[in-house]
Amino acid sequence: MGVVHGQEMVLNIGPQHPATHGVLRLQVKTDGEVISEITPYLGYLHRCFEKHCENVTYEQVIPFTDRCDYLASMSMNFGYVVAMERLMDIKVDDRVEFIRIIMAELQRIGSHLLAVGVFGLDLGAFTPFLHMLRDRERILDLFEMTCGARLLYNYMWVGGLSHDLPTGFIESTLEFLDYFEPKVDEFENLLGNNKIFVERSADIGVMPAEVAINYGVTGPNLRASGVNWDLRKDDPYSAYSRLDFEVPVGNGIKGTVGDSWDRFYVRIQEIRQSVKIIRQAIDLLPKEGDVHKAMPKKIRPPKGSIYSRTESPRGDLGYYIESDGTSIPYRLKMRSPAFTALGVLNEIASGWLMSDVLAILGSLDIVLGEIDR
Amino acid sequence: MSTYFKDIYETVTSILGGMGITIMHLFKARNDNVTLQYPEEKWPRPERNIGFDHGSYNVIRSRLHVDMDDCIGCLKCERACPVDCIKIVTEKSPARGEDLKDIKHKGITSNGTKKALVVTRFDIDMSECCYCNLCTYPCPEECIFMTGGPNSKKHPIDYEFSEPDRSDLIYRFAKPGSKEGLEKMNQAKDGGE
Amino acid sequence: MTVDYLFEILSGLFEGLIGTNSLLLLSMLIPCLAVFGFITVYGLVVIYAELKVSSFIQDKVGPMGQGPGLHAGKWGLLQPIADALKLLSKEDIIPSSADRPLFIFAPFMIFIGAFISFIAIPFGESIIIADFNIGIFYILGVGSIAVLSLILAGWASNNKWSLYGGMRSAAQIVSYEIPAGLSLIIVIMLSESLNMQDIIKYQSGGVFNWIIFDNPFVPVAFVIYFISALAETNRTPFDLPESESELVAGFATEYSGMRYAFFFLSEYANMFVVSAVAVVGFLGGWQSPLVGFLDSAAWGVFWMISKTAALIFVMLWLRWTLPRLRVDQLMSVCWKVFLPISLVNIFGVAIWTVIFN
Amino acid sequence: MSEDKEKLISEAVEKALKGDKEAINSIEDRVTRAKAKAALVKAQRNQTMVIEEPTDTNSEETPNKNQKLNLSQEIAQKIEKKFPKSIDGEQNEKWIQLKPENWFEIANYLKSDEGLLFDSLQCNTGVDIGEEFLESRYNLHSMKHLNSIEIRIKVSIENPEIPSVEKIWRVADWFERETYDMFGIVFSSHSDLRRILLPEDWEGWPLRKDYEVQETYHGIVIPKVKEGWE
Repeated sequence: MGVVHGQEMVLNIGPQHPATHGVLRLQVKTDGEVISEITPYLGYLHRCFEKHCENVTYEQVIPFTDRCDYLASMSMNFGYVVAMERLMDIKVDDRVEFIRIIMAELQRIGSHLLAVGVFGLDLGAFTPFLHMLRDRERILDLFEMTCGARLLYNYMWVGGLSHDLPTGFIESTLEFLDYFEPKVDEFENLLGNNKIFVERSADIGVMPAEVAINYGVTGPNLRASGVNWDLRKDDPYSAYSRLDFEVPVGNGIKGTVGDSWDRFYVRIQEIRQSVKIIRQAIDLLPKEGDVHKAMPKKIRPPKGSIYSRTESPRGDLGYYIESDGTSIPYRLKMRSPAFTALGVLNEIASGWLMSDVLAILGSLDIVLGEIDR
Repeated sequence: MSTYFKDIYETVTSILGGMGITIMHLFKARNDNVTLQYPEEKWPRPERNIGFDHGSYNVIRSRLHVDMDDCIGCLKCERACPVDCIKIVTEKSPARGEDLKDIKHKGITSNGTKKALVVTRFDIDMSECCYCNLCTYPCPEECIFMTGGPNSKKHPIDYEFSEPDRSDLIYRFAKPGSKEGLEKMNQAKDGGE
Repeated sequence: MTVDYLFEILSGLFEGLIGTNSLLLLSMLIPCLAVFGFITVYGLVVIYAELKVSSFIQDKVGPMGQGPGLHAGKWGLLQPIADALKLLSKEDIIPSSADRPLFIFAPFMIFIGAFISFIAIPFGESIIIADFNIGIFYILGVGSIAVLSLILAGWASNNKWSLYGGMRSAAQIVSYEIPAGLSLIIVIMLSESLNMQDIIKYQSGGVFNWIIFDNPFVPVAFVIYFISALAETNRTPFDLPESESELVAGFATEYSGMRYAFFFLSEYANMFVVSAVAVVGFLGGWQSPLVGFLDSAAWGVFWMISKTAALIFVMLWLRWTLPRLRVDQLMSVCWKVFLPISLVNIFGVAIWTVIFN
Repeated sequence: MSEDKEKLISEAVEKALKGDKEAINSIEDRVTRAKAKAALVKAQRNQTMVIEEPTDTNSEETPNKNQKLNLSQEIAQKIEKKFPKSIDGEQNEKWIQLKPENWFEIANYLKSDEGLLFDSLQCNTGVDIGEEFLESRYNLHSMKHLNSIEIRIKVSIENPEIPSVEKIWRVADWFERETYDMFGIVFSSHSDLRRILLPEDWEGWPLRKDYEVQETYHGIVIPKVKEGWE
């Protein structure tokens, strides 16, 4: 069959576009509806995170980490405090560890709900998105109850937490989990198994494992490509080594391994695993304990550097901290997972139709706040 | 050919399944709805049971408030602020630990600390505040706090604050006229000597 | 017919005062105004319905309030009026690089397409503005004006997104006219007429005489017609021309205020037209489902509108359930699924009629 | 402070550490008492740290770390063998310091050698280490062997040029662009070395320690002091 080639057109998707999840500009070359080349332009949300960090003390960095990935602020805090504790050799209580894990996993559920919902929204399904926001709202309620803030928490501090759990938190969390578990099945029936959704996402934007590793893609996107790689298992931090959970990987049920549907599916499965982790963490949570006990009076890490990775909902979140022995970081670099995930877009999405490119972009689950920092 | 009919079958069943779910939500709308009718209903929501005990729910981060009577001008909050939205200017008190009636200055805090300084300027730019709560922890007198925080009995939760002008969001907590008043007092003192 | 009827009344009233031509014009204008009023009121109602249906499906309450003013009235009943007022009072922006005359003309043209379809829709035995003998054919014909105006809007905006939207809608609407037409051919075959009233009269005698229950092939034809109608009116899952997450707003990207309102209104008006055709063709038109039950001229209007409303509700319901198809999938559904099934249907109905009648 | 007071404090602290808190509380002078309390806290912390240290080595992280330390030196030796004189300065336990000249070949070797297989570049960052030197640091990770190493390449601030490894790890494409953006380190033979986060016409390299913000940008004065504040 002959292919008709028209004139090439350059089209700017963004910076103001409903499907770019923030302020991202994709300059695409199109041939009709087929997109032949994608050049992302970043930086519209650049807020000089790293430069700021060189001017504030180590405690004051934490509110800034919140604002990088505003959909998973707890995980951002978590990564930073783990890095600082590794650098300063601080050992924190079990209670603190498990509270942190509960918070991080709740945040993972919240973040994945939004990721999956927005993916559906990019494909035109509005209702699942709002159902997922509804449940995410309850997670935010739990966070608000704990630390008073709904989105930007500044909750985890080096060596401890800003607040202990309030009374009734455990009951509320368990109540939420009981309510939430059947809802996951409903999401899967309403969105994931819908034939139109499957047609739109299966076999689209296939990312083979080698490509994913070469491009530094991590987290659910890498696992969807069939690579069993989860820092919670492979380089355990905090108390994750004491918890029992599985790492879901993409297996190409509806199409090829590593397609957009697998990326959706891995996230849904991870939500289920997170529920499991939270239940275990609640069981293991010591009843008593001072969450401020291990907090150093003044944070002055020894001279040296550390690269520490944690598993944020979007993948390997790395902090490179160079300390010169003062209370102000000499250099602090955040290796953001969404940054590398966006880098792979041209490789996996060029050659597809316009609708597919935006679907693939949605399935990668990028947050521009974290990419641009 | 069989995949052709299988596809059609799957499409029809999955669409009908999805429609079933949405129509169930439509019929259960009255019980399931999660909307907060904002101006009438406010957080904490009065009627619907959200599973929390509102009594223990007292850490909402709202706007910052300072009890000037307790402030000793130690500048710890100013140093803790990551975005530099607090600005404090202090001057030495003519009489340590004593009330200065002219400028409504209280000499002793509610914790019993004697104040050596008069705070002549205590500005917080709420339009820059990032609500990180870092300023409230170092305070030795617990006089700066988010409303709805630990002192929520004194100050109600208040998260709806808007101003027509941005400069109105700079809250000035220092007692008005305290700078001039202090100058006058010092002058009078100098003159007296 | 309504026009003749009105003409007789008017000539009785104003005989000798006004010329015959003017009277004829007047008697044509009155039904047009009535249709315009109907479309406007119906538009407000269906916008409200869409808001509420979507909200309930999404576990929200939708527009609510205590009274006029700051609130949108009791149960938010004033919301669509507020929307309409907002659209009317908005600044009318015409991009400087747009093709000005075409840009202005496009929204009116799409509205004309929806508007003139209404005159062939029967609301009762005698309540029809123009009882053509080719009623169904006429509606299918003027329905295609929408394509023209969408392309016009897409081209005249001088915007790449609008162009994409216009081109998509052209391909989509033209393709889906074919399965829709083929499904209606079954109706015409059975009723042996193109006249709307004749088709309805063929179905008289209760719910089991409706064409949809005529033989096992017709329900399939009805479903195909209904889905094609969704595509023709650019409703989800076929809202590609204006898919907001891909093409911003498609052909309507550059439109604002009143002009945008016209696109909006004609989409809903078209929904009514295609649903009304489905009701006439398959569900017995203005006839009561039971013989002798609420069976008068006034109740005819009720039955017609409520049947149409039910179909419109299904359209809303589908919109808030399904994701959107891709362009090539849209085409393959049309040409590879609907077209062969429609053809098989026609054969099936023909053979069935020959054997059983 | 007089000597007898110091003696008093140290005696009281010793007693308190053994469990006799009254020894401190019985000190008459307020200042001395406070100092004694502070000393006690300090001493207690030292004590707990002494206790905690052995538990640290028992936790699962430390053996890993030891292994990594050895690994770093081992790999440095391998590199030295294969590419003589490419190691810069002395060998270090935590990282490998390389000279920029052979970096592309070494990177290729690190990725493709069966025994190493560092197939994932985790992080690349620049650091202004002062004294007119910049450093580019690479954190490598092997998905197969689950090893991690850090490589540092030092260049002078006048001529900051490092071979690009974009062709070896594709992820380096954007990482190197970011490092270029922030530090002005030129990655030679990079296919598309533009600024990535900042606008293309921005002046200066923001994360260098001697950076000063430009006065105006496109005619807009860049505010450095908050308006209406002071």
